[in-house]
Amino acid sequence: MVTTIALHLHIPEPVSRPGTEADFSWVEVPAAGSVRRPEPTAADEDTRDLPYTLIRVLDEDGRAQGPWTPRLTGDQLHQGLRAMMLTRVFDDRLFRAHRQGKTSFYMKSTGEEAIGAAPSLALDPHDMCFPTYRVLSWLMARGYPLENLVNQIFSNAKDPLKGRQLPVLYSARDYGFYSLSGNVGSRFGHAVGWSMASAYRGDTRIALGYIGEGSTAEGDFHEALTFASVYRAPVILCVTNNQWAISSYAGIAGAEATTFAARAVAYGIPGLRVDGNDFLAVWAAIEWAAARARGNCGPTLIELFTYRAAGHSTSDDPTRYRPADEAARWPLGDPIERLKTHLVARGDWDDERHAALARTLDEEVRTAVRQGEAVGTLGKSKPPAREMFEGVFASPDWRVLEQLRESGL
Amino acid sequence: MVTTIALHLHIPEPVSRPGTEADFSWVEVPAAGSVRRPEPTAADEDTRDLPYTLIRVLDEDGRAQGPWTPRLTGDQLHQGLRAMMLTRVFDDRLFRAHRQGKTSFYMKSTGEEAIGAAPSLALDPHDMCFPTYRVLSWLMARGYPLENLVNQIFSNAKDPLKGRQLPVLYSARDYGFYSLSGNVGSRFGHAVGWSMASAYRGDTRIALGYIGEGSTAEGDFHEALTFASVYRAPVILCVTNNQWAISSYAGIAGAEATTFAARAVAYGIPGLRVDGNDFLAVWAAIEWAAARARGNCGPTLIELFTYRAAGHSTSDDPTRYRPADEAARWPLGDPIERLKTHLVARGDWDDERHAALARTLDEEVRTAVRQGEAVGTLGKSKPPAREMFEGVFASPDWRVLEQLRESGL
Amino acid sequence: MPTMNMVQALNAALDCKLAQDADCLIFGEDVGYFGGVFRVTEGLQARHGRKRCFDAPISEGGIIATAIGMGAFGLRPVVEIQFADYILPAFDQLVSEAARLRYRSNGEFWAPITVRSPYGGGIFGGQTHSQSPEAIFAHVTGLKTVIPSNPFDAKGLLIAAIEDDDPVIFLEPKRLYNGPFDGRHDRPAASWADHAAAEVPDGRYVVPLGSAAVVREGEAATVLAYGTMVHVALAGIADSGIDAELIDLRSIVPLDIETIVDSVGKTGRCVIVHEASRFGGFGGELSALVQERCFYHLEAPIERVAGYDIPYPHAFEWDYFPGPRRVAAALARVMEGG
Amino acid sequence: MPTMNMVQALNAALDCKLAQDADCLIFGEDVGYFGGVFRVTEGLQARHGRKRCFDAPISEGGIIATAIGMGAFGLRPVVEIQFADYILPAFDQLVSEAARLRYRSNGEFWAPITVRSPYGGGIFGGQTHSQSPEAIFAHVTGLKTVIPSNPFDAKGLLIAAIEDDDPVIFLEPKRLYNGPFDGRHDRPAASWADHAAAEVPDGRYVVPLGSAAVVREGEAATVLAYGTMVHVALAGIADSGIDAELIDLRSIVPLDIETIVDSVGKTGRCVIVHEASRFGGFGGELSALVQERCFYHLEAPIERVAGYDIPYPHAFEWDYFPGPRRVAAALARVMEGG
Ligand SMILES: Cc1ncc(C[n+]2csc(CCOP(=O)(O)OP(=O)(O)O)c2C)c(N)n1
Ligand SMILES: Cc1ncc(C[n+]2csc(CCOP(=O)(O)OP(=O)(O)O)c2C)c(N)n1
Ligand SMILES: [Mg+2]
Ligand SMILES: [Mg+2]
Repeated sequence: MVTTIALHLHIPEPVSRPGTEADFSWVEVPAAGSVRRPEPTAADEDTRDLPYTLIRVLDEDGRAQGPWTPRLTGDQLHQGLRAMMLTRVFDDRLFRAHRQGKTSFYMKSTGEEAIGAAPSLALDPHDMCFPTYRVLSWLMARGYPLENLVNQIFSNAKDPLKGRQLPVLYSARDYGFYSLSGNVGSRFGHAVGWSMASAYRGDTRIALGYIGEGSTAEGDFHEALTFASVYRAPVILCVTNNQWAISSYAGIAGAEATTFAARAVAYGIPGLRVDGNDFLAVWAAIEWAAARARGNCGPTLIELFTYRAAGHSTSDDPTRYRPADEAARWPLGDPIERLKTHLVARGDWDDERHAALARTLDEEVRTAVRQGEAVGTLGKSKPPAREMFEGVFASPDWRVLEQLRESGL
Repeated sequence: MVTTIALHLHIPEPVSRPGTEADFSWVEVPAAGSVRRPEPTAADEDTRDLPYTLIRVLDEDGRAQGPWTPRLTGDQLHQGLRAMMLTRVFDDRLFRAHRQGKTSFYMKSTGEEAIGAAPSLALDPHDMCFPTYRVLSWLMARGYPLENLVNQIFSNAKDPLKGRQLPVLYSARDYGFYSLSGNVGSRFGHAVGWSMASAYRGDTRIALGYIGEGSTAEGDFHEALTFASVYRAPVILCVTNNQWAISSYAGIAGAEATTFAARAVAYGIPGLRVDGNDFLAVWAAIEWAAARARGNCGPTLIELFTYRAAGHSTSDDPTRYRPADEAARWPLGDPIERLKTHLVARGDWDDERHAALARTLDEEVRTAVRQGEAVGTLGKSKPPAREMFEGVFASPDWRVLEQLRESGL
Repeated sequence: MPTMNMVQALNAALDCKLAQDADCLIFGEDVGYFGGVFRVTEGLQARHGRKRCFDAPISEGGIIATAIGMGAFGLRPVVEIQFADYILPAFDQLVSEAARLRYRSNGEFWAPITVRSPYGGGIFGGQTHSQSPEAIFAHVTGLKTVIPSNPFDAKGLLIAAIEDDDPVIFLEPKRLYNGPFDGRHDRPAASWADHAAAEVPDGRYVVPLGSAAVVREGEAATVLAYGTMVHVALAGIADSGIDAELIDLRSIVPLDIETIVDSVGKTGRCVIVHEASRFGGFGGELSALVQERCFYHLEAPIERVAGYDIPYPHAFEWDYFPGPRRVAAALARVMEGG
Repeated sequence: MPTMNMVQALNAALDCKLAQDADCLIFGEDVGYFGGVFRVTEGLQARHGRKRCFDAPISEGGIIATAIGMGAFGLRPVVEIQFADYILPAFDQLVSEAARLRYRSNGEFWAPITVRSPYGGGIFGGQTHSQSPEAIFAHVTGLKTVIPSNPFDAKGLLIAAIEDDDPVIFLEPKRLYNGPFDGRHDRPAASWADHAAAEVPDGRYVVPLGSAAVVREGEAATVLAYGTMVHVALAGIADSGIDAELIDLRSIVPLDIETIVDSVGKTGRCVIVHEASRFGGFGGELSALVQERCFYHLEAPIERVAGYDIPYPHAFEWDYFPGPRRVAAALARVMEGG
């Protein structure tokens, strides 16, 4: 039975590279509404098919289909649309600001606006999100002041984090948005701990953690899921599978072998695989997982299947490693367009109102940017340098006091 | 839909504790031979039921049953029996040596002898095993000199690792046994890397990694499985689920929620759950996974379901945290007894030969211990102290040379 | 006042905080029902309930990450890492997260966690149950590192650490758990019962972080030590017959620089003692600081007595372990200088 | 001889080893098809094939663990960690496994791996793209740590590191990739093209590990530096007008103690410069060593110029980064002493 053929090292490689046409024929897209919806209290055994399909609500005509359709008011949908459009406008504008030397760095979430906006609106104000750098739409949906964003991005005197952190690595406690850091994955377990603390206190707040599909390879991912599963933590853990991790396609993180939602099976918890460009599907999945968490039924893992339409960051040029037409050929469309079509189909929206909203948002962003420019852009304005010596500890020790003196600042 | 009941923190707790009766009614034991055996080339999808059952070959009468029955010669079975019995005798004797102050530390693998012995014999001499501290039977099955073991355990002048390492943390390259260390889990990924190197070279050798069920919670576990899955490494990854991790029962590592074999599903690789006290079942599972690996079909995760019948180590007293009768009530029996019964049932063994073998092995161990005692026990004999300065690097730098001088050794 | 060994004193500190502060909780490998492999959490689960003191998966990174999240919520978790050698899998969580959370979020979030861990040698634990990793923590901006040397300090420092709003690494010299070991391994083991610092008050008290203790006053030279080495140094001083001042640092971050500088300013000679391997160890920092601040008072080169630059070698425990002999020899050398 | 920047020189070293040694292979995040975020592996996959240079999952621990296993098999893996700040998740693998494998197995197994990683500041990378973690590696028995400061050394040292049979941490000062940055951030960026050390021979050559370079001879004081700080120190010396000797350590483990001691023995004054935060940094070890070995030659306290003891603060790059001004000031202070 034992064959003695030579072994061979398999290195995953995406279907297409620059110079060839993008090919998404491997993406299976079930019809909207075709996936069953168990009760949120379902046992893990009764959910083991869900990681291998794709929960979708919006059909090609923008109609909501099937059991996952969330019951949303027009207001909620408009808020979601607004948050996503605002994110898009803001991203485009601040990305350009980098070219103009106004900031050191920027990252866009183009094409992924639904995955932050829907959970932000679906969850309670006192729940806490443990974000990645690509869920700005969470903040947009909660009305975080644009000036704060711009001031941090410009690292100017009004930077709410006092110049200590990179642009886009926000922290906004009052908006349920936990402190970001450059390390990927290392806050995933904080979401679990935070939610366990809530359970320890007999509170009702739950947590939501995001991680990129590339970053699921970190040990932190497994440790977070292990703790969540063992202590039945009231947490929703989301993998944003946007197909790319800088230049590495999802196969380098394991997508050749199975789905990221299937990681849930390892821990005996439900794993939902969701069309991440479908605002309603994302909302529904989060609502389902939240009900589970709030009912002491434990954690849920959600794979948000989407596509990173822009480059990784201002330091990146994606045409070096993927076909130029990939974004255009992505089979799940654009989350903003799709929600717009849905609203129009509901009779609750039209092109004019859409264009008007776009203009308003554009003006809002312009105003915020102008305000930030008035304070100053990178290098032209910054918080007082002596502030860099503050906040290392709750109260400073002699080292920073001496060094502050020594620095002459 | 969102309920607002108070959250509650769940802390897993074993069914029984000291003072109560052991209760293994939760262990489901399918009949020997009842589990199907897909071809080793099966796709992962066709193996997704296997993590939730228990592969067993030996029935209550010691007869081999069903499709997993390995084709073994009497010789192979006798070798296995011998290795397991030798391990048991050696463990008992060296454990007692600790009480007598002859060694600083000892760990037994009582009840788990099949999980090292069967793979050791089933795999090729040039394959490499990345052990835990509880697979001494691997070495026993390959005829590693008992004197070497004793000399290391006594940390005497003939210690093959020159006094640098704890007792039981062996290294035996020529016997396919990778260097152990005190850290749990941190060599699991080395098994993957080693097997990838073999594939890189176009070689035929494969690797086998062991990890304890408690240690699967480490990030290393996930990282190893991720790399194994992504690069389809020719490796067999085994979780020894012996129900305990020092005083923590398997539920603290996630066993309440699902099986450890189910971890495989996360990575799109097969996960076999095997009766670890059934020498034939372990052999069969390893053979299946080895065929897969050698056929470039990639890794397999195997949960070896067994029971740690002894304390964790010489530092441990298990009656402090589990019922005294737990070992006796373990529903899967004793691996040595079960293989003996099988050999007897085959007409290939009897009580007299068994007793004679026991006497021989006892004498072998006594001889080895006497030899070790002649060289010296802990503190009575050790390698020249100056040797502690050697081997930090391939060639020493000035620091150790100076310090050696300074030490006066 | 009850006499306690160090295990009991640490247990008393934890018991006190669990009783006083509903937001304080304990978790770690084997700390729950069993009470910890060194028994420091014995009885706490029975006394305070399962959710106040419970077992954790074998995942040091997961333990610290979970604690940080709890801390950010508003709890005050105390976690045990079974051996300091096993903190390393959690190193990124400590450095990139716990230590930086307050600074990077401009005070919106912080991690008031205490990480207890037995450390150091002298128990024939071999490579991975004997190491002294304090230097790598001391270098991390945003972490505090505390190391008691006796039962009284252990309780008071641990309570201070738990009440501190910053992440604290609390290293327990495991060789001192049961007695004030002075490195004379060939003599009968001493017991805490006869030691003044074993008188441990009931209830809450703190030994503030950042204040060293002058264990022995002296005029001829200054010895800086912490943990087990305090007792070894005392023995070495006795053997040397030199009237050395011995300072127990008690916490290395924050460091009580004043007490150090005052002493070396007076004596003009300095010996630094630690168990960790020498190169890049915390002794380098201490030596540099003393040299920078007391240069014109120094009569002789500052000496370092430390572990050799090799992994901790099991069979050679007593060849490797810096004992009184090496301290006395260093003292003799610093007295020659000048 | 071709003129290369540091990225090209490193690429040439890798290309050379891939061509010469079939057991040498490269993997890491984004190093394959794309060629690495700093372009160091550009073209290597195309030239040598996919299995010689490929992408790895985002799992630094997994990358190092895999490399160790490959090393134990007999390969010679070179891995890239995208930023040195991200080595920390792999710290346990480096310390408990790579560094200890040879010793604990009595030479049965070893890990001939090279871990390349861009490190240091000056690129507005903020907290987690700017750190200098060399001190925590230097303290680990069994690890070597190498830090080039120019293209010629970069190629020769990287080849030496790859050929070395022990684990080597190879830290690349990312601010030097494109030019010899001297800390004068307000002046136009210099290019390697005009620099003598940018002449990089074709083919294989080595700069041995453990040999420092005297970059500038001088009589008045000794400056010890490595990485970017070599160029900053040179500028600082120029600004100060003091005839200082500048030593580029090139590797901190093994350390070329002879060259250091000879120089300070001659000058009697010493300034140590590094980017990493000061407390517990490698400067402490250097200061202690110099003090121990040159005490009676020292005319003034040894000075350390280093990062402040705070996390690397994004907007304050140039307030934080130790520049020529601080080096010159320290030099002035050491000249005053005595
Ligand atoms: C611990 C760590 N390793 C590596 C990096 C470098 N890095 C930054 S983003 C990134 C890719 C992350 O990909 P993914 O998780 O898929 O998130 P996405 O960018 O697609 O949103 C990498 C490798 C990092 N920031 N942190
Ligand atoms: C990284 C690390 N953390 C903690 C420990 C302490 N420790 C030693 S053995 C053990 C239990 C391991 O249990 P398991 O993996 O189930 O293996 P078993 O002892 O049952 O064979 C623990 C926690 C360690 N050795 N290494
Ligand atoms: Mg991604
Ligand atoms: Mg176990």
